[in-house]
Amino acid sequence: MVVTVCTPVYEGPLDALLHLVTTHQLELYDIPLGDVVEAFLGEMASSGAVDLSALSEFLVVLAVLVELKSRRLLPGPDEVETDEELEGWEVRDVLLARLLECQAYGAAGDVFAVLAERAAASVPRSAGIDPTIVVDPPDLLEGVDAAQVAQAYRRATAPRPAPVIDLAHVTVDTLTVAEAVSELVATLPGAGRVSFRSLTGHLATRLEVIVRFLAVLELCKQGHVTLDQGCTFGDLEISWTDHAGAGGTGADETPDEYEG
Amino acid sequence: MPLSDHARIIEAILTAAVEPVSPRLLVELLEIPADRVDQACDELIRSCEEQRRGFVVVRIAGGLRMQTQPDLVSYIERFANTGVSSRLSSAALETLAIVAYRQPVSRAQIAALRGVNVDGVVRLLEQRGYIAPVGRAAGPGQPILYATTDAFLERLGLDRLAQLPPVEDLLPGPETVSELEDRLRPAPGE
Amino acid sequence: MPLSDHARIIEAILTAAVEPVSPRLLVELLEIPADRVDQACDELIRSCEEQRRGFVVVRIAGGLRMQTQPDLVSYIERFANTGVSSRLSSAALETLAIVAYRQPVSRAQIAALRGVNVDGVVRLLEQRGYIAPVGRAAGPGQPILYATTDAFLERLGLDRLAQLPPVEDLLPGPETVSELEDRLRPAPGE
Repeated sequence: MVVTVCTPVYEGPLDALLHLVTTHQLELYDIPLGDVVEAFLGEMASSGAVDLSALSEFLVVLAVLVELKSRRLLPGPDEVETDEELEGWEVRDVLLARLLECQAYGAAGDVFAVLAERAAASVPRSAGIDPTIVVDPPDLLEGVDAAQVAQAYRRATAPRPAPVIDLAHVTVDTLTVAEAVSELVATLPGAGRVSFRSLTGHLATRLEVIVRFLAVLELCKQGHVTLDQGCTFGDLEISWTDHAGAGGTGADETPDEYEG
Repeated sequence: MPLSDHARIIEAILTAAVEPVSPRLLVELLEIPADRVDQACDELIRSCEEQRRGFVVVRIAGGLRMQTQPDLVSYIERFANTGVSSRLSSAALETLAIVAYRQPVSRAQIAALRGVNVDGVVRLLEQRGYIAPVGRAAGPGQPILYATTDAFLERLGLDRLAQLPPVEDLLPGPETVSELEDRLRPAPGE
Repeated sequence: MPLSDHARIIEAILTAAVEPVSPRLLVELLEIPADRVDQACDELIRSCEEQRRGFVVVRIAGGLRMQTQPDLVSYIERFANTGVSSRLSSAALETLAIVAYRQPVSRAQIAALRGVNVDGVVRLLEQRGYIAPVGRAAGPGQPILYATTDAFLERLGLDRLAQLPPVEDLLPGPETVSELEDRLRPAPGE
């Protein structure tokens, strides 16, 4: 599998890209690595099976590219201008501080080990309240019977309830999604491209519109319609695609029952 | 007068002990003859009295034990009751129920079921003698396994665990189900 | 010198206690002001030393505890037949140190410092009860934040976190610092 990438400054096989970059014929700054990854993922997806050798080769190439690019982004020792050198030292200072902090925690771990060992030389009193006293702390189980214990067990092991939404205040529309689906199946075939707005313009409540929308999505999921939206928040164009179903109403063409 | 070496070793052992310690074991541990152990014990008992310690060392069947001063029992009682309401919280009861039905069970297993840390509750139940450690699980960390005690059965008036109601009987009754249904159904007329 | 009334009541309570007893609880039980409780505790701690008792009274994890004299550990080990309590690995200790000094801290923050995945270590420390989740960070993903627990203090024999050595004292010496600096500097000619 030859992976080809397409970027603003380069189009071609991936390994050739690496060669061009390492021989300074291409400026790595100008190549968005995200595009390269997406191109590869696209190839993977279209080729179906996972090609492990291509995948590992890609990872190696990309790792090299990432390293090269990050080196270019962080001022390195090879091309030094005063500002860049200073910046480089700042980066190293941060790294040094982190290393020192790590060593300090390592030393703290050693201190902890000593403290823990010292503490372990002493055994805490654990006998508790003398059995002879039989202090009568109020019997916590007073008034509790076996049935209550069983109830408690059920409570404890019951699947934790999902938050309950009380729907008592909601006026449920008479039309269900399943009914809306059958309504659309009756009207859409032969109607050509229908805009969602025109389809729902006569409806009074938002809930009714939503029910139609869910019905359209359901039909789309089942492959009976295609949806097309020009732009974000643009109107939705619905086209019936079931050529066989254009005239027929046979049971085999009827969309699956909506189970939602 | 400060304690002698032998007396303070015995006191240390009694501090760590949960059960009475037999004089024979003390002879073995201190590697001194029985009569010297006896002397050291006498010294220790006397010292606690003279020093007006908060505890006493007593000879009881089976050996020596360190226990709280009898005249301070009222404080111990109050201590035993602090911060504990006189009834089991529902959290504690649920934990106890899990131990009853799933025993032997580890703290981590209870916590996984209840979804919260149960250390405090388990300690309370153990202190009250309703549950007790019965061993360790084989898995990583070898967690302590807990089971209910005879005291638990007694309090519930049960003879044996098998008398606990089977939990399958506890599925919600029909009235609960229809109540749930009602809440999902729109009110008539709306 | 015999114990004062307050000191012996506290000693009695510690004899019956199974975990550190907070001074606040003692104030409540003895019905005396906090400073008098403090005095009585000091008296008790001193008395155990002077009398060469077999136990010591220590301030630990914010409370008071009665425990065996550390120098008698060999007898206690033989008595309790306890091996060395399981040691923590250096990775676990270092992670514990990061949590102790930087708490509350997320797993990702610990991992960034240690430079490796720390999920397993964090889970182990949480299982042992040395660290516990204390909340969530505000940032993206709202990672769980961890802090050390009282069990951690008890394991280390500390009364409070402030007793840990300041992290500045643990920084490596100047020669180590310059060595590290050298390793970060690019080799000449590169």
